[in-house]
Amino acid sequence: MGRENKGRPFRYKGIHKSVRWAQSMQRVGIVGYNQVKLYSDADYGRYEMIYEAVRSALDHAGLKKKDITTVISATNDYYDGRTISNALTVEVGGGYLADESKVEMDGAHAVLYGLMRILSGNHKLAVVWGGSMASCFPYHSARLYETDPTWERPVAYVNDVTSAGFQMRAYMEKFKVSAEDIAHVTVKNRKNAAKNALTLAEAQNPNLSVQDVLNSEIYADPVTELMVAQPCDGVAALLLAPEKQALKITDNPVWITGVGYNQETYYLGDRDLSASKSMELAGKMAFNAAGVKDPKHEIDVAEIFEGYAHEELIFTEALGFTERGQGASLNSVIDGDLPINPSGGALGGNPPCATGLIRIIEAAKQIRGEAKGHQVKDVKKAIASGQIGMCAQNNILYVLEGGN
Amino acid sequence: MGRQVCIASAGFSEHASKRSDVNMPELVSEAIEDCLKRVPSLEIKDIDAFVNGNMPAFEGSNIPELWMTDWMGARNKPLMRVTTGGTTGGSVAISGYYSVAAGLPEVDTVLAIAFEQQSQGDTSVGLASVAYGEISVMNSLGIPYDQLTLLLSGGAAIGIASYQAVNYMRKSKITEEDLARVVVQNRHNAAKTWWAHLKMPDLTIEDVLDTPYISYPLRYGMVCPASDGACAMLFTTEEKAKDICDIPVYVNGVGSIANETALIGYDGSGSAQLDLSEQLGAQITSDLAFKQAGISFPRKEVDYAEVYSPFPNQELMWVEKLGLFEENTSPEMYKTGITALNGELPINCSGGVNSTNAIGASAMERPAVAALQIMGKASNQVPKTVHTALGHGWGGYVNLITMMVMADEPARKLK
Amino acid sequence: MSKRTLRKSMEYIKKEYIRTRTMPTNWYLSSYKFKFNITHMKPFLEKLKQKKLVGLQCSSCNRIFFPPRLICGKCLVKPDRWVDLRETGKVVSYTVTYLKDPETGEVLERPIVCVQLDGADTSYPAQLDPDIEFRDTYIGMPIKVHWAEDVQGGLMDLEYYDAIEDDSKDLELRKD
Amino acid sequence: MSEEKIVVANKGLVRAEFAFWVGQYMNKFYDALENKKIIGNKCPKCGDVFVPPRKICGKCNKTIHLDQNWVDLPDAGVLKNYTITYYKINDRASRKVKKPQIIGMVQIDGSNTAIVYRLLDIEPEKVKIGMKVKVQWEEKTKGDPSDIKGFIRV
Repeated sequence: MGRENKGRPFRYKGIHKSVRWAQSMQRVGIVGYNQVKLYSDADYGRYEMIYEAVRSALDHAGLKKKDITTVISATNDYYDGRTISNALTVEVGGGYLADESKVEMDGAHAVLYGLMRILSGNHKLAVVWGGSMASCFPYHSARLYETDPTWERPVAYVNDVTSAGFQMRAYMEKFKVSAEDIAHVTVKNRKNAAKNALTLAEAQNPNLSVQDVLNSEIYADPVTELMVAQPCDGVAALLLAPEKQALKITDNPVWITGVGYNQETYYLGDRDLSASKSMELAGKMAFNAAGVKDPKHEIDVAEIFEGYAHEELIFTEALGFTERGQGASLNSVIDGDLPINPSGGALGGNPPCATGLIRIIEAAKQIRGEAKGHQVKDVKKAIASGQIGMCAQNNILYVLEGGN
Repeated sequence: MGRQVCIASAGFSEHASKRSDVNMPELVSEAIEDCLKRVPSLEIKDIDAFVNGNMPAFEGSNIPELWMTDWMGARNKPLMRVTTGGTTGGSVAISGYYSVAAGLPEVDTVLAIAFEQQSQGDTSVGLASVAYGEISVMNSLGIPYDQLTLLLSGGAAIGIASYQAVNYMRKSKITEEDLARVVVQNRHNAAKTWWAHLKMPDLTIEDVLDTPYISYPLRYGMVCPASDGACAMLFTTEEKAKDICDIPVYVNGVGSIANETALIGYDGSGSAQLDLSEQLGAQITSDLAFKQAGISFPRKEVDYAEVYSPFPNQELMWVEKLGLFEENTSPEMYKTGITALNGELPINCSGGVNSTNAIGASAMERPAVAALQIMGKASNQVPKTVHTALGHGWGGYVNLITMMVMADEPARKLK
Repeated sequence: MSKRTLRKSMEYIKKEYIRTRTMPTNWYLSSYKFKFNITHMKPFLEKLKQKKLVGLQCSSCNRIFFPPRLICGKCLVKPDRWVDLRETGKVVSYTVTYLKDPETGEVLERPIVCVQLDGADTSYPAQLDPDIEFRDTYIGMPIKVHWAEDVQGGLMDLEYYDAIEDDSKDLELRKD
Repeated sequence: MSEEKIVVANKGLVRAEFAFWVGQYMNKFYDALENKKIIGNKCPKCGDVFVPPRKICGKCNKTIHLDQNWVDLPDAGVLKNYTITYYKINDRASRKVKKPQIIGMVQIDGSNTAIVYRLLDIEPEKVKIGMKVKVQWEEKTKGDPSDIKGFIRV
């Protein structure tokens, strides 16, 4: 054997205790973004929609195709009905002769990979795009493919609908939260959505009442139709650049200063559904990276991917904004103590694979003051989250900051 | 910016056409076990983050990582999923590299896992659905479905390979015997690799040429099998790698340049890749990766190569396109035997994709084997000392490439 | 594949694994839709009705796409200039399909070619004259459009491609 | 190009079939189900009992060997959580149903996890978290998850 000839002694020492984890991360700039307006059945081709998102993001930053060094997409084979869903989007997504890859999770996870590529120093401009067309696939059936095929899938009792029902009931039972409290989240988010032109028209409703929400069709008791983020068509794109380049490209960059991501266990029976362990750990990681010591006072706005109304409360608690079970007591309207989802959140339209990315874009808009109708005053630090899995099994959280 | 990344270990599960004794998570746990066996001081709880990938549509499970969490030891750990079709394994390995290189707080040791249990799925429908949308739009533009199936019988991977073979044969004037020679070398190597699938120690060139055509000029005996298997790689920082393993393998260059789609192209709009054996994407990728690794003469400096070649013509083509041989000389090189186990530049000593193809895992097995060859721990270890090696993958619609260049020392800076 | 594939010489060292139960699942692509914007194809299809060929040119990189495409990946812009193309072209690549004749059961070897029209920068898969044997197909083979008898403004109007006389040097290559 | 936009939406035609190997742990479990018995396995470190059995305990990252630590369990348990759904979701598509199903998460006595099944023969108003339930077996068992028809109140 070649190696033994070299006569190096074989030794094991154990983990080097002196080498600690890096304590903070370098900041990465968001230099441009674009989101296509959400439609429940868009009059768009898939390629056309992707092109529009990426092209407009480049235009937004004033850049050209040749500036792109890497492209990360977020699509899903089961959402697109295609094997290798990124193979044929190379041209339209700006990936021609660029370093291309795909993250098959939420768009927010794709931003993570783009961020890693920028932080590694190998790349100067990363395009991250994600999205799908929910009008083209059976959303709930496609979600069913996430379940354990050797045990749960043949009988299909565990699916995205029932698991949401379990999650909401577990939360309500544990903390004696009423359905009205949860319906309030829907009312707030759909009212916010009405101020944001890019959200789904069906989701916008400035006159919604709590009773309307509770009286809407039962989905999986206690979850009703209006508490569900409706899957729709949409693509979003985001441009990332290292600090030095970002300052050259724009006078007004938004910095990603922290990121945390985490996955909890799969089986619903193993989990405490009334809380989100993965969001809690992701939050710790992100706040630690960004040096946020007191999220309650430091964060000015939160854009949270809530697949269902109750998830917003669970996440708010997991991130330490309120005590466990007290999520509903937080004043989270646009001019409240901590505005959550001023853009309308996922309840304002949930294009699978783009929703988390749109949360980041909306948070960046708030910091840049480009949010128009739903602008929150004086935003310096914002958070944005993304999720995948049954009952948000995997969560990712970003801390965004403004200023040069 | 960026940190030096090292590979501390790699591991495999046994590969076979039907791993009917395990389910997907159990298959993956076998590879993880084998990977961690080589780094006894590290336990699964010391892993900071995970990167995963497979080819979901071949297997009928969407984001199977969710389900597999506990089997991988990923409970309450960061996890990211990367898939890019045939290059999935390579993309996962590259994202393992980036996860460490980025220097994110709390992420130092990353386990990258790629897997496939193809016997569960429907590979033919899986392949057809790569361009299924395109087929349907061409139908709306006036081509009946029966005509389309005829036209696009070249839509599956084998068809693409035969287009490539035809183009390559014309340029380099190779014969079918040259193709068979590559196959024989691979299958003999596979026989000495414990985890390989098609172990054929006694295969001869005549045997291969005696099998019927699948698609001209490729014969049944020349093409890859469909396997079940998993592969895991451990990426970590230089400091930690020095602690936990004997010979850390430095990842010095990575690349995955995408080219335009081939053949029918997106929207059925054809392709600007006129010569499928030209592979501009691969050429740029290898230029970039070698430059990053401080290698200016790959022909001389690379000691070992693992290329992704389900079909023998591709192996001949890739070694040229990646800069290991002069254009159109590789058939001659294979004849002289320098690519054999004890040759000057051994290629695919694991038997390559030609002998073992668990699609999602295949492109990761290439850098994994290359890293183990540098460490001196590979199953079919080359007798000479390997200092620099490369692992390569291709996939998508003949347009995605991954490549990883590694060595036993950090990269030199090129002027 | 053929029955000959079960030859002894292609056997390999096999390990038997315990067979466990299987749980079935189906993936119904019939419940999926695929949306495409084909607005850019309309002028092209209209011209086909007049037995005329046009390609779409990217005004940024000047590449001509035949068939027309939505976006030029190189420049990330929509190509917007129409150019006339001739009916002649060449084979840039080919493969052979093996189809069973449904009546006789005989295996037919049919060449499928990638065609690049003269003047265009892209190729697309098409069929040759059914009388041409796959052994007579080669890269660089000059060809000409064979129009369908009644043109309807669909891609099938370009029924197949006829071989035309080859006066290029490629003829020499064909011999070896 | 200012003319009207033409967008086509084509349906897919094919169907892919998958058959998942259940592995030896689950195979043993399904053998038991076929005999109308429920078994689990136990983590040698933390002592948690899993139904269905698993190779690895996610909490301790400990491998549970195939030939050890099997536990026979009763076919009764406690209702931990439930939902009432008007959706029927299967592989083909999701559709709304008139008669709702009550889906419950049941912790089998002696186990540390829960399994998800239908609750049978009970009015939605009478379902209480914490109530005792027991398995209603399918008359003809096949050795797959559908052998458990559902749970009924004791």
